[in-house]
Amino acid sequence: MEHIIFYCLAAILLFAATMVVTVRNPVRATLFLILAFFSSAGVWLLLEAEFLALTLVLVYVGAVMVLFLFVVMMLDIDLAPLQEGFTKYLPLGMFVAALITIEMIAVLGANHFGLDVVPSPSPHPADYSNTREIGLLLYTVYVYPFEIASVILTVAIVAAITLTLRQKNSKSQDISQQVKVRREDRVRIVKMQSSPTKTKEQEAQL
Amino acid sequence: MIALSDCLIVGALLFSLSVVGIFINRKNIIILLMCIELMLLAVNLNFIAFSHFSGDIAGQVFVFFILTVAAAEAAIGLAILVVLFRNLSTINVSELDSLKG
Amino acid sequence: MFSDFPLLSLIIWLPIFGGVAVLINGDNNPWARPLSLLVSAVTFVASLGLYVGFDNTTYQMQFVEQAPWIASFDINYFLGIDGFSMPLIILTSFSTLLVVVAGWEVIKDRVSHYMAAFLIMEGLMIAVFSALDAILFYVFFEAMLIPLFLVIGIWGGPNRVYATIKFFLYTLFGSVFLLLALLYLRHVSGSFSILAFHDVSLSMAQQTLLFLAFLISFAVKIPMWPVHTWLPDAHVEAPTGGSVILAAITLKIGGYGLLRFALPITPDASMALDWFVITLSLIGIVYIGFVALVQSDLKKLIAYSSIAHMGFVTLGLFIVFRIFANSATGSGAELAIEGAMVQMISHGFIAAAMFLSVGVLYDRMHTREISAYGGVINTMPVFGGFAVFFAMANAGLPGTSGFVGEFMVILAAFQADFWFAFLAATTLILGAAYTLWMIKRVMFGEVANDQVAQLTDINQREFIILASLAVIVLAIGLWPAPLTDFMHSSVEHLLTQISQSKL
Amino acid sequence: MMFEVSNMSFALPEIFMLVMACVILLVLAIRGDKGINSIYVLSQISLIATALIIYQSIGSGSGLSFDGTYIKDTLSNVLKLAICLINVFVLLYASSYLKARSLFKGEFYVLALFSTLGMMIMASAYHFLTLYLGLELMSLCLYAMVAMQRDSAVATEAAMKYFILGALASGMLLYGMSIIYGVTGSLAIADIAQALQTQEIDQTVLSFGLVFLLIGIGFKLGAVPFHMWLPDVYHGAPTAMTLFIATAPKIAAFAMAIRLLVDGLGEGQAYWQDMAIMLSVLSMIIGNVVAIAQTNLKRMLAYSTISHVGFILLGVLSGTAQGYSAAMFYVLVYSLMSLGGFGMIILMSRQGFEADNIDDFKGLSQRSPWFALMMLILMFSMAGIPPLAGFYAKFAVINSVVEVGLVPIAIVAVVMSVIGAFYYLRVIKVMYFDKPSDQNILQAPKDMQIAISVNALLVLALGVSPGALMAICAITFS
Amino acid sequence: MTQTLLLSIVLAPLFGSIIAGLFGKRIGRAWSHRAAIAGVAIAFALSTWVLKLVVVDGQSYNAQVYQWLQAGSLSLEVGFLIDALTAMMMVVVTFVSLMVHIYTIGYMHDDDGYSRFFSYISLFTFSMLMLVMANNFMQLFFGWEAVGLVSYLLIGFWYKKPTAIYANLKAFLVNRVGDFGFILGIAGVLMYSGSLDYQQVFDFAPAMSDKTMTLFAGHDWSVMSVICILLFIGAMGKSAQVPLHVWLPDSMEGPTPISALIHAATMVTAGIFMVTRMSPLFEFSETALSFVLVIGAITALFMGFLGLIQNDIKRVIAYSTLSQLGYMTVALGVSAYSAGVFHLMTHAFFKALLFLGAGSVIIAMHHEQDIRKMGGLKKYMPITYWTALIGSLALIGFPGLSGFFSKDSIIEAVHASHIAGSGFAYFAVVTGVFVTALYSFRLFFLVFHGKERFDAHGHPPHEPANVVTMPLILLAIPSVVAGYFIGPMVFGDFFGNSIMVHAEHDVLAQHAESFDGIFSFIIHGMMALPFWLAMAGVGTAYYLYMKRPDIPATLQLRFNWLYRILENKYGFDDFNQTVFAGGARAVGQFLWKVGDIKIIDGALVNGTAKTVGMISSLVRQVQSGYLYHYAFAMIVGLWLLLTYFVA
Repeated sequence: MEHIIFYCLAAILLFAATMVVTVRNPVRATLFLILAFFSSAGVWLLLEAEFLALTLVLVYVGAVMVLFLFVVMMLDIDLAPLQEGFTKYLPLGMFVAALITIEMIAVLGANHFGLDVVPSPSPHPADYSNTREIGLLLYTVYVYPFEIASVILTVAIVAAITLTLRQKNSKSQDISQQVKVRREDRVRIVKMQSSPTKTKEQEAQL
Repeated sequence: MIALSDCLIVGALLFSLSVVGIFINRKNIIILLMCIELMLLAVNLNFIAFSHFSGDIAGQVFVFFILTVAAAEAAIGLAILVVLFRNLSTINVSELDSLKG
Repeated sequence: MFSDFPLLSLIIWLPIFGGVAVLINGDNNPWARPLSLLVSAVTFVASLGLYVGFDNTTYQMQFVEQAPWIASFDINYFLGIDGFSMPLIILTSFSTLLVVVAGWEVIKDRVSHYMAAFLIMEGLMIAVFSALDAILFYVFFEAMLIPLFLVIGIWGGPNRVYATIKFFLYTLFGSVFLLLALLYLRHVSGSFSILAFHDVSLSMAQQTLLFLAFLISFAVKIPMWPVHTWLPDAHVEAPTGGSVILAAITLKIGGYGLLRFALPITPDASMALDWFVITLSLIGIVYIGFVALVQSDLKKLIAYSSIAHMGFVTLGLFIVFRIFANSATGSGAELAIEGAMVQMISHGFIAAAMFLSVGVLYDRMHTREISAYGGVINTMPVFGGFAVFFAMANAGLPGTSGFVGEFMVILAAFQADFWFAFLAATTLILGAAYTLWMIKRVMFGEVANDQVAQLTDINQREFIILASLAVIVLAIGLWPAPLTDFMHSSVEHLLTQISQSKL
Repeated sequence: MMFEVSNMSFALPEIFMLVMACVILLVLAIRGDKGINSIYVLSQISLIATALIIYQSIGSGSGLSFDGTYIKDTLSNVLKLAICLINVFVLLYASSYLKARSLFKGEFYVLALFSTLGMMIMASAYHFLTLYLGLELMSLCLYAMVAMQRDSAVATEAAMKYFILGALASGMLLYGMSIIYGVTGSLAIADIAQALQTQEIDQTVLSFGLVFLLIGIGFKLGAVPFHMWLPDVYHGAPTAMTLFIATAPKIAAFAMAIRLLVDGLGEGQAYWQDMAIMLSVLSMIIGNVVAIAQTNLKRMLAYSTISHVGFILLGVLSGTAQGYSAAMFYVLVYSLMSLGGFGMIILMSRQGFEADNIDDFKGLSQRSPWFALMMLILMFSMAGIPPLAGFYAKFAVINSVVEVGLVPIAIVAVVMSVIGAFYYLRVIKVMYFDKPSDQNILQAPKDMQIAISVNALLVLALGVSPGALMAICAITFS
Repeated sequence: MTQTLLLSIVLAPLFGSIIAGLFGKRIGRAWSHRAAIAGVAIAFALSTWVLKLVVVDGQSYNAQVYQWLQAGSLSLEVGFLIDALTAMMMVVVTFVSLMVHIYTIGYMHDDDGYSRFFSYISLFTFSMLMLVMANNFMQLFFGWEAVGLVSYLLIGFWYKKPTAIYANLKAFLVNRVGDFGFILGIAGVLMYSGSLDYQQVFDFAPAMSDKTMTLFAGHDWSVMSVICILLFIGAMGKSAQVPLHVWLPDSMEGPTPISALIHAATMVTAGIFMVTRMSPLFEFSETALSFVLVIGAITALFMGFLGLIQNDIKRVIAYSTLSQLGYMTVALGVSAYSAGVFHLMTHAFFKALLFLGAGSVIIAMHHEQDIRKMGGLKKYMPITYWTALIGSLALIGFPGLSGFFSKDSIIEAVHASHIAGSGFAYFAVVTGVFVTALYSFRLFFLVFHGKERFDAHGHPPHEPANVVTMPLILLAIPSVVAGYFIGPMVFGDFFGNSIMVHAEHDVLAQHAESFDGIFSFIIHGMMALPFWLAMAGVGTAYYLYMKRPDIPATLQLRFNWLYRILENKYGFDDFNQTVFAGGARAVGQFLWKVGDIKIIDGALVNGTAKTVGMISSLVRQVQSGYLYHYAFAMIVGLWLLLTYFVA
């Protein structure tokens, strides 16, 4: 039973991932990515990583993916057809990728990590709390990394602001400026001849 | 029962897919960012699988941090993307070739 | 008398710091020239102390100084000289003195840099000859390239960039293999002391590879055919001083390296591959002789003649094995090694003199094309006398130092194989042909053109330079014994080393 | 699993740096660009103070802390000290460049300090997690710094490439970590080392994991074929940022290599040695060969960096204490030379003029003989000509491979160093043998001029007397 | 005999040379020649004293002056070996030199290079003395080359003349070809005897005689033959034997005094001297002796022919010198060393005389050297005329004059010899007598008799100054009387130990038995074929050039091909010019342009650089700028690592 669910979820996960990679529309790609996250959250649940599964959904799907969508929407990108380069290099690329995959599977397959090599762990007792265990570790052994992680987040904020914040182009109104405006700033009176004579250049342009 | 190898193979496939995604995509940098997310997902899957089968919670803690970092990374990546778009008015990977040789 | 005084360090560091002082003083300082002269003169005089205090009854290193330098690699500041290095050191200090004097009026652009480069180079070269630590040797060996590179590149002729880069890369290419060999030897012997290298026992395969490494690096420096093509270019483009140092000293480092490294460290490989070196040397002597014949550029001609002359050095060093095989009792081996040494020293003086002579002409006419000259002796009789004399020395006339080395090597070569001597002796004809033909075209005949007609004879400064060289060339030619007496113990020792198999 | 306060003092430098970075961030938030000068001064003070803290803590014990996630040993001390000191110079050089390009902003210093913090964390990391986090902290700052010149298309392009490839590489690194975690069941480097010694480890899987780890390391160092980002980023980034990327992060990457490969997987040396040989040889070849064709000095130095990385790897792959110390010496010397090299570009450039083409150095010896001499020292040092520091670096690493019998590799190395000498010579040629094409005098401020002179003379001094630094490197791995 | 005495002999001319050369400008002409002449005069006087010590008192000397060099057990020294041979040579050299010095005062009177010239000839005297007094091969070689150097300097004395500087280069190079063999011979001597000291080598010679060496695989050569032939090649260069004779006629470009001194009397005979000195070696190799004999015979005959058609007064004498050197060489070849040396001595006197006489004529003719533009000078220049007659008669071997004795003894020795080639040699030397007489008196008649064909330049030619004529007279005396020493020198044991002849080669011994006094020798000579041939030659010359001058012209037309061969000197010069000079330049060009520039520099050095550059710009393309290529590179790297190290 368990592994049927696993296979299903894995299949969805891989399908979603394939779609992310191949679809042209970034919005759809994002949506497939979300699907991938969801299905892998499921897998994680099967592997008794409940806290992380939830975090994944909450943090990723809830925040990061939204950010992605936001950017995708914000950047006005034309959906031009795939370029010829795609198909030209695809066979070679796929070939190499396939080789790598085969090698990875060969190493990670049942020979080394099958059930007979790595037996399934005994199920946890009922009062086992995944969250508690993580928490215990997080604030004792991993307090140092935890602090670093916080610094990283700070940096991310600083960096993102540094890169994207454009004070000069802000479109907010400045009332005092508006009030101080004078006629010369807005209107310019241009004297023109009543019967315009065209210069040669102008004729040429015409 | 789910075997460790099953999880790892799924992880490997996911990893390969994300890798493939990075180099077959010539169109949209955002997809590249997504591929990276996928790659991290594969890594996370590995960690969780190992953690599960060895009964060691440390792997899960690692995943927790990876998620954190990935979020920060995504933020910076998207920020760079925005800046890039402002400069080039495109996020086409194929047009990112003024530096070469 | 000098046993405790660090004389070697003095003559190494005095010119280096002197050079730095000149450099810092700058171009606008009128003291650049006198200061350089002072430094080089003091160094020369100090280097004579080596001669005075030298004990020629022992092959042991003398004037030894030792201090730790890079402790973690057991690299030491380890200096000392024997009969091979002592004359070369004095040659170096003397040549530098000449170069400083020779550049006195000629160099107008960036004088302090010029002088400093030569002074620093002097220190480095003396250090090369006195280093007994392999890495110390290598450091100075390579460091020397920098000033020479700049000298050719800055004060050189129109094609100087090509020449100097070629020179640098060529020699660097050679020397990196030396570094590998030294590292490997340290791996085997556990020390960087050259003396320890001499005692380490090596298999044939090891020796062969080491020998090839030594050969590549020193063959480029010497230079041997076919890795010689940097030399004509470098010489042609170099300013006179650069040519002098290049010919007089740096080429010698190659020969010295073979003596100090290849022969004693890898005697069996040297023996097994002696045919190779001998072949190259003989090709060098004959082939280069022909090439020199057709040169139309004075400096190129002399450069090629240098290569041919250095062929005698390598020939002399490597025929000893055949001599051992042919005549167990004779003194041919000593003759060969000492001949090679004498040839190096003599070539140092003669080539310096030849290049200085060309410099004298170049300073006046600003061309090195033989065809631009003719009948120079009409307007420069004193100079013409010197030129003919040095040409004769270059052609190996007995009574000049040029004869001694060639004579010794040919005599020894006969004991190795008749045909070695036969081919080597062709230099009698070829050497005379290219040198005297050049003299004929440049010096003799009617005054060729107006420029030649307006030449003025050498001034006092030039006279002193050429005369001092002439005296030395003549002195060595008439009585080489004082020179070779210093080598006997070292030569004997070297021969014992190379006659003992390391296998 | 108790929180141990006792040896938190080990992490004092990091803590201090973090505090200072936050203070500066606050100054920035409060005073904005008006406080830029004080931010600059504060940054320098914090770097120097951190260096002092590290220096005075050298004697006071060493060992693990934070439950084995942090280590204080000679390696970490020396590397952190070097990182801080080098960054002092980097910030000094950078400031004049930034001022001339309206990039002289507080964010740069905040990011620089955070990045420095990341490097220090890496140097002290003794756990996959800290290592990873330190790496990311450093890298994220670097990505952002490259993109900081927001109106520059090339800079942002460089940043984007750097980011994507960097993320790809850290993904691979993580994948490798996960595999190692899988086979050893541990994330702490000490435990992994122990596991490798005591447990039966599946060798195939171990080397499988190693491949991925090595890619991560190779990427950060810039080893071929994971080097492709390096020329583009060095070239595209504003020179001040290039300067920053090209110096201290290499030390941190070296620390990462040592922690992972030596401290953690030293038992698997037989496996990673061959891989490292491949990377090293390729790096030396590609780096040196491609550098020849470059006309842009930054790009040339980038390729030269790649070749230097090949040499650094030589020391690492030899797998002996001597090799590690040689690599360490090399990386320190490299940073110093690279600092000087990019520093010279900054020195030469001025408002509206990037002196990043080799031809911009034409006739420098006539315009400014002193700095031409300094550049000459740097170039010859990079080319590995004695008596300059670069020679001993090459000497030491080649010695270490010869000692373990890898003579063919050594031959490749020396041949490549000859090829490499060519393009360094070209710079010298341009400076000394060509006529100057513009007569502008240097506009760089005095402090920068002095600093760069000190920088180059240090390279010379290390060449004349490399013993002390070599001894330190030797002690580190004894 | 003391070292001081011998050193004084050697160094006196050297000092003279140094004073005249280095300080000539400062001390003036007169003091220059005084210094030089004083040096040579001292040397002559002391040489005579030495000769007396050797001959009368029976002393000899062999000791080192200083050690030149030591290498291992080998010690090379500078020292003197004085025996009869040496002493005789010293006297001849210093005497002729002294004469030439004196003569030069007049001959070079108007030349700018006056003191330089004195310096050179004094230096030559020094070098020649070093050569003959050497007691070892090294010093011999030193003197050998030093005389070559001075010869070079003197041939090119008028360095503005293109022909002169061509000739001196040629002379030096051709001599170098000889030296090439010589030095190899010396090296061979050292290898097989372990020494370069004459005495030690000669003592060792018997032990060397049966050794063989392999020059070409599978073919053993007698060491002695190889060494002797090599040494003789040196002699061929210096003594101008075919085919290394080509330099000598050209050397006439030098001032006449040196033609007399160097290129007739002394230097060119150094080869003869050397072979004689080496007789203990040559005696062990019949092969070498045959070689010497044949070369000498060819030279004697064929160079004589060339004298027939020359019109330059000095060149005629030069070819005669070549021919006479051939005679001497022939003597050596048949082991008649003493006869060879005896001829060397007599030849030195009469040939110097002839040259100086020619110089006298040249002065009178205002440096016109073409004998067709002379004639009838007898009445204007009586002293020159008579001395020249003496010289010519001595040269053709007129009985009673010195040349007669020496030449006749050579011819007789060849006749008696049985070594290979002696038949041909006999034919050559006998025919040569006729030829010698023919060209000598052709010259003589054309210059001194017949119509006056010269351009008198407004005043009739006259006898030059005393300094010119006095040497002529002084040289005429030994030209006449030197022959009377034939008894002790050729047939007696004047030379004692200095010449060694193996009994089976000792052709002179047979003569010595039949020799009973000078006059019977003269009588005997007048009966023999050579005398009549010589007379026939004189008669022919008189008939052809005095009576019927049209015949030579007709003959020239009729036998134009032969004339051309002779005019082209058998094509040696052209051959050398094309094959050796041209060939060497062609080879040089080829090696330089193709070997150095194209292959080594072009293909290897710059080719490598270019290849690297090309690879560089190719590999550079990989850095395409595209992210996906970069990523792909990483993937390929991953794949490589995985495949290689995992799978």
